[in-house]
Amino acid sequence: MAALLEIEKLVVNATGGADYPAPVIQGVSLQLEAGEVLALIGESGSGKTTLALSALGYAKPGLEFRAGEVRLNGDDILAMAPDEKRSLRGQRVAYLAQSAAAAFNPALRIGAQVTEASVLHGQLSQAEADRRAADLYRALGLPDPDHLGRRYPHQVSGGQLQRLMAAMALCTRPDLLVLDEPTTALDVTTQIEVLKAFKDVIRQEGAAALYVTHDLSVVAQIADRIAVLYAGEIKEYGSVDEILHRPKHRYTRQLIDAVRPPPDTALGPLEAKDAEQDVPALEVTNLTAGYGRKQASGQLLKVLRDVHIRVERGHTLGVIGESGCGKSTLARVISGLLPAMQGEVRLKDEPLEPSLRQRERRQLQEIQFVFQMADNALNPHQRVDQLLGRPLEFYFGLSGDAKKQRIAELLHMVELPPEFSGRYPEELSGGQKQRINLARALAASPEILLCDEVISALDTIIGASIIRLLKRLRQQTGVAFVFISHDLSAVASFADDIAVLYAGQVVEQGPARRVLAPPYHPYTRLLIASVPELDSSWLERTLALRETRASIDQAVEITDRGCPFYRRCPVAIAGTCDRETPPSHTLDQGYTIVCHRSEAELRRGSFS
Amino acid sequence: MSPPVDSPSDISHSQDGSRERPIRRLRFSTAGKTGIAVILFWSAMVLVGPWIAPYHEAEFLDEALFIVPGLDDPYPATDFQPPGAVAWLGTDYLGRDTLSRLLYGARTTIGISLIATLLAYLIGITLGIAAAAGGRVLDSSLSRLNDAVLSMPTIMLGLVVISAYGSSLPVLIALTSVIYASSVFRIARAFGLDIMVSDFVDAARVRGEGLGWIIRHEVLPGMILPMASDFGLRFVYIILFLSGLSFLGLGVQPPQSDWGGMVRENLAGLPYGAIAPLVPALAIATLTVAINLVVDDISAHHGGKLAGEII
Amino acid sequence: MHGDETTGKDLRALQQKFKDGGISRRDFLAALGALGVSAATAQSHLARAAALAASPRRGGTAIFASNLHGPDDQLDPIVFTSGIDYTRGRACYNNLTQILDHLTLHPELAEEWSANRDATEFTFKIRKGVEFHDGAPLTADDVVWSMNRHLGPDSPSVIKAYFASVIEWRKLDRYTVRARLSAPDRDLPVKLGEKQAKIVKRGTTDFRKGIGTGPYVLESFEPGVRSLHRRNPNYWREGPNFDALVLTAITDPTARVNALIAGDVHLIASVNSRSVRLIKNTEGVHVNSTPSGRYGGICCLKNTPPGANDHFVRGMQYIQDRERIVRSILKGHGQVGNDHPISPAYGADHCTELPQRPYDPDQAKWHLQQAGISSAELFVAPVAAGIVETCLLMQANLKKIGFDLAIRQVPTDGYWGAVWMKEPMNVVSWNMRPTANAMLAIQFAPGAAWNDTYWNNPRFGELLRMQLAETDPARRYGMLCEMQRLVHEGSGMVIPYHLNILDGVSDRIHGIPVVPLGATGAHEWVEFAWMSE
Amino acid sequence: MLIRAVLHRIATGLVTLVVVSVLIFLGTSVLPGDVASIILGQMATPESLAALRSTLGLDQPAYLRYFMWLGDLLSGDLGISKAGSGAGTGGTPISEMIAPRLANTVHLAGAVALIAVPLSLGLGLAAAARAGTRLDRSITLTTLGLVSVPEFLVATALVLVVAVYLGWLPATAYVSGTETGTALLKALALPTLTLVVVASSQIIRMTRASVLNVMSSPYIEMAVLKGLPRRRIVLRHALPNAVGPIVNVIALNLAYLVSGVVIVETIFAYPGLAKLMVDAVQTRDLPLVQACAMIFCSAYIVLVFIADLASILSNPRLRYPR
Repeated sequence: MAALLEIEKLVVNATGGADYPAPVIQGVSLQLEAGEVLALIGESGSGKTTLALSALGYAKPGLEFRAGEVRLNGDDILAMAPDEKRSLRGQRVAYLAQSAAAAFNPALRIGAQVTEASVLHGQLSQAEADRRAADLYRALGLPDPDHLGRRYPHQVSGGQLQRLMAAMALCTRPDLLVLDEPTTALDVTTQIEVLKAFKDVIRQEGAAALYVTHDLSVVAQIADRIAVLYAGEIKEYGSVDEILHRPKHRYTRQLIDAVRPPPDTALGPLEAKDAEQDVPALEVTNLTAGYGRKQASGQLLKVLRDVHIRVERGHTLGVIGESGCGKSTLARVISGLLPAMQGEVRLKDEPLEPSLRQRERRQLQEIQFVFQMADNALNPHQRVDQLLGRPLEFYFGLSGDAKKQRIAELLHMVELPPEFSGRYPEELSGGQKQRINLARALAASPEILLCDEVISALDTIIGASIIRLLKRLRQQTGVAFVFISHDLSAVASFADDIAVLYAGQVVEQGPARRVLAPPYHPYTRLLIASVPELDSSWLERTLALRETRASIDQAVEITDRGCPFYRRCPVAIAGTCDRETPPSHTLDQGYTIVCHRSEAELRRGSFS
Repeated sequence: MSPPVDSPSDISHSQDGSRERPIRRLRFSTAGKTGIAVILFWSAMVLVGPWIAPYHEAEFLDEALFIVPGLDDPYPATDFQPPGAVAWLGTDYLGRDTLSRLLYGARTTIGISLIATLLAYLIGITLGIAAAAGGRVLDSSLSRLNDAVLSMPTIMLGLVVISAYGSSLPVLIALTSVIYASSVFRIARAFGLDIMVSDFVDAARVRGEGLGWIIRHEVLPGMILPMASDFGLRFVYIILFLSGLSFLGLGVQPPQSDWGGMVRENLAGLPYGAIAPLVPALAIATLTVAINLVVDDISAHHGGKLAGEII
Repeated sequence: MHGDETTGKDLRALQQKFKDGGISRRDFLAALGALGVSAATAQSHLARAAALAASPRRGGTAIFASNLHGPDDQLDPIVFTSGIDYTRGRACYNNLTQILDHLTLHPELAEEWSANRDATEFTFKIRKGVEFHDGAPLTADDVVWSMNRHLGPDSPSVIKAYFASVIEWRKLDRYTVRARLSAPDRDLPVKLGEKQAKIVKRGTTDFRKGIGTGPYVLESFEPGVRSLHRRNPNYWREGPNFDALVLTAITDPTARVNALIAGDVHLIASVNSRSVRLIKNTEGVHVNSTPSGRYGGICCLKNTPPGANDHFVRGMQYIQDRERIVRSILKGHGQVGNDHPISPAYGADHCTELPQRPYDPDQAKWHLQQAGISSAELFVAPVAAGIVETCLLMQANLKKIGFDLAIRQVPTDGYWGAVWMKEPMNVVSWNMRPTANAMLAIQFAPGAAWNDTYWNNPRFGELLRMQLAETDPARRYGMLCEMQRLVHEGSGMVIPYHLNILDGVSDRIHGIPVVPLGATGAHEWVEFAWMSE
Repeated sequence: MLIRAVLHRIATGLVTLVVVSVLIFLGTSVLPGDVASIILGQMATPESLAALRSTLGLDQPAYLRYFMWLGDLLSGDLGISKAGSGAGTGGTPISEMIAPRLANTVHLAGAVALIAVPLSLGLGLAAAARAGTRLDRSITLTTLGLVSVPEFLVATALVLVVAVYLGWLPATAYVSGTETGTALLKALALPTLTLVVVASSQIIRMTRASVLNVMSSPYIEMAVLKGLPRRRIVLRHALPNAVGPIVNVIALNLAYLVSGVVIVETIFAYPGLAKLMVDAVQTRDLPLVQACAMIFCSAYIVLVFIADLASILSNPRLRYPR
């Protein structure tokens, strides 16, 4: 039988021609059989989204189809009249956008948006469509399927929205699904369930799918075949197995190398130093911080509660936790952007004023903050040399050639050619921006770098290269890091010590190899279990684990009584965990777990 | 972009920015280009108008000029004459040369509006940023005061002020700039608040920069361009506001000519099909449309946000 | 307006005949119609002819649009200052005496009057059986109360200067009143015909009801919007002709004309001379252009430079291109002025011997050089038709002879308080007064409140007093003539032109008297005009 | 959350009103001359002025009069205008003077809004939906052109054609004040038409701009990829998210229709509130000026408040907090 989707010698150009050095898609051909899942993998800018969208006969504004054919069940989509295209879209081919939060219309009820297409294309009556939607909600494991539709997008969680979008796409029973990085924006723990849901639904609906992503380990779970896209061309094309285990093309190998091995007891941290016993570079003691006015205790929202952390000179403390656990707040408190309510921050044993206004310039210079989003952290109206030059003037009064030279050094440190000093941020790629962002912090030759999610916005390969860079910098400069991330494997591959943060509290803390080995705090275990592996069977395996099943997509809630993890904890002791604040077991020097369970119980490993 | 080859250097490079980012540079549509042409034309007139004008703006053309050889009328009418060899664009209600008044008027009209607009921006942006960066008390007090000014009908404000201080160029400029500063303020403040919470401002603050430096180097540069889209529209509103004042006899004072005033003073010619009132109206229209065509291009370049439309 | 030079003489002759009772009012009108005095245009000529042919028809609602109104619209006669006030006053009230066609004096509420020999005591017989709108009978008490409101230092009356010499008004009996004067004033009866000298009900405090003895009863009055008036059923004399009046104003000159043409209104005041052609060329409407004494002028204060310098004033007078002003600014609807206020419209009182001052740039240049002044500042407000344009022309012409005149235009509101009589050079407009003496006295009497050029000439003051006491017409005329010459040669006034009164009238309106004292027959149309089918 | 937002808006509105009243007081107190000098005008003499002033009670200090006025205002009394009373003791309650004018203004503004708002929304949406096409370009250019023509030119031209030459409609509105029914409609037609032209172009531009703004957001792309027809995308998906700025500009235009239409009222001799204020300023009838100004400012504040309310209500985040 003929393939469901055939793309032949497709060429896509930018309308503004001259702006782009090359076509976005240059003569790509591929085929997709009914019911199979094809993963398009590649870094940002590789044209994978553009290629996927061609299956809907759609080119983003600024792009246009130049040559080639896209056939769905034999009929050429690109040649279609507008009306034909319209009846094709949403009906025979459905699209799942990268960010459901953005793709759902904030002004309309969810149900209306999910059923809209099928009703408009005259497939179903509104009533039927609603029933179909409810079924899909159920299939996707969404709570309260019968009333979910009446809610507005902002009223459900990110993970749920992502699945709701799947429902929206599937409602019309399309032959082909186009999924554009549907899990990238999610926390690891959430990602599993969403992946699972997609996988199951795609199977039972028997739809074919184009799955666009940059994350091989995700692909491994869901795809039948993989097309590796680079610079608008397909570099390699084959079954998951071939690609993962017998990669031919260099770029594919790069991708595979970039996938950080899952942390487990086998792999300790890379350079584990023993904590020297002199004064730590940074110490935070029983810190409590939050937003809202202090006096009005009612409105007061505590984001961090009674946090102790310690960063040795030249060491790296990894702070890990899901979004909303307060890790960014921690960085802001340390930097002084957000004055703490209680507790103190000590820099090399000298107490710092809570607010940066009262801190001395020297203290400010020794703690540097590297912000999560380089795009927002770099003023688009300043050239690189201005961005890097300012701290040099500001802290060291450098100017003229001395400054130029130092800037050149800094660029070299972050592996960028000196001519970049003349560029504006918008002329740089994401990775390059992040490097400039780092270089600016380094310009202050600080004692401590606060890195807040510095790689989470980047593609795997680029992320990996940044990590490599950080490691090198740590050796060269002996600077200490507070490395904040939601990506356990990233932390594991870089940190000497790890603090696991949940709902504003440190639940486990200690040297990386101890934290990443039993005994685990139940939450740490959940995190570890959730990190996808380059193995197609991983998803099923990990979902079999009790703790992951137990804690399916529960919203993180901040409680004052008992253990914050209680509602998600598979080993929670009713009557205790929900009432009393859990004790902190100090297992040995600098290694603590905060849990009601005894060390022995915890050590007994997987509770399954 | 060449497909990657096996060389470590290429690897490290290909990792970031493997594809050159297109540099977004401001492009003008044909409409935009026409707009620019027209604007340039009028700016030229502002500079040289009075020198190339055939007569002085205040000069009453001599009746002798209009004597028709055939008829023996020693004193022919000079007002509302149709275009001809003597006056290319005809004459106005007092028998003055419309073309000359148009050329002189370009200077007055565009001059006042430009200065007033610039002032409005100076005031509006300064206060707007002060409100955005200066803390809750300053912000709310400035905002309330601004709302109060905004809530007053502009023409009435003009009426009162001019009745009090008379109508002179300085008064007109001060008046208009204050009135329009209030709407600039709103937008400036909004932009300011936006930028003040951005990461790069935080970055500057953790570095220990003072508020002044932050405003000068981090906040201002980000506001100027998007607010430029606004500029054109305000400029036009000011021209129209001035013409409205002239209608009430409060605008630019004779014999100086401003386009709005010219339309007004020659309205009586409309029934006689005189073009005297239409020529300046046309001039205003061309300028307005031109400016807005350019503005549309600029704001399209800035994600199509026409902040300026919110008056 | 060719032939206006003759008008003066003919007028005097006719007036004489009329006073002697030689001809009836109607014949008089007819004669005037023939003279074409008021008939500035063919239409109005025909209109008048028609008016005279047909006899007045009763009925219809006349809608009149004046040029100015506002919240300060008044129904208190002693502070009347605008055309709309005058018109309403004419509808609501009566005077003791009435000035009609070509400044002829007629009895109104006073049946007759007599003066003692030296004209220091006047006795008026009040008409009997006259009722106020509220039914109260008119008696001497009302007259005395009304007239006394003009007396005394704290009277806000705008014409109190007229009655400066009046010591008191006294009631002799129910229908007789007497005025005692401190100085002779033969013009007193004429002055009593002025728009502000209305007879109101004794003890009135709230004038907004407009209770008077007038031809129309006030029905509603919204200041700045309009007033409605119904015919007074028991008016004391025949007429009025309209069932009702709507009195309003349309401030925008163009809009006013459009309203007339579109038929929204039947009469409009102060037509812009530039719109006359339009009205002429339109069916069903016409313009009445009536020569008057109203003028716009430029005051050079004599008590301060530059006006203190006679050469300077003379220069300003010679630079006036009077012919052209009348031709192209007034479009012919005015007369050349001769730097004194007494225009030919004053008829017998206009001094015909005085040579006309020409437009002479060289003379002007010479005088200004003599004065040694090369620049000045002139404050201008649109207080009279054509005044701003005149100043602009003057400025342009001065520029040609190397004199730099700066023009500061200021709004009309507040002008009289802040600029007029204060700034060294400013513009002014004066309405026509019922007698030349009244006009000259009000503006030029030494130390007079409104001597707006601060010109002080003892001889002039002397003449004013003598002329009021003089009985012999020839000698009175001689004195008037000398006074006009003194102003023409000595004062700081530049009077380039006198305005015609320009009324826009629907062809359905007939019988508007010709009274140059104000718009639409000095508002006398209210009682005498009528509307055809 | 919703309630708090609304209450906050109301509070700021009230504060603004107070500021306004002070500004008005300061503004009016700088005006040279007073009602007496205006009444007597050229014929004023020091004595007569003094006399009239005392009868009009103008001889108290300004600030005293202001606080008296404010007091009255709070007790709902707009004060007395000396209109028409001359040297008499009477006066017109300002409320009486304003009531009919206000009614007229509201009629006119209402008529204009009734036509202009739907019209401009329609055209604006059409332009946005077909952005870049000939339709869009012609709409944009026309509105631009109209924006740039002085109001009084539009008005005069209309009068000349429709009233003077064609004689279809009266040139002035409301002269006799006795019009009713069709006559009334005819009288209102021209001023309404003029203002529709003036007001529409701005609303059209704003509608187009803000809808286009939304059109670039991901959920619109999503809607496109769901194969929805353009009409539905614009009306159902884009419009609800563009309500804010649109209602805002509508509110501003309505405010303008209430307070800014001096020129039109003058040209059509339409006895509206704006002209009343101009006259009041020119005759220094301060209580009247202040009353009008307060009405205008409150109108503006209320309208803007309503606009805010509308945009709050159009935003589910505020209507249904999580």
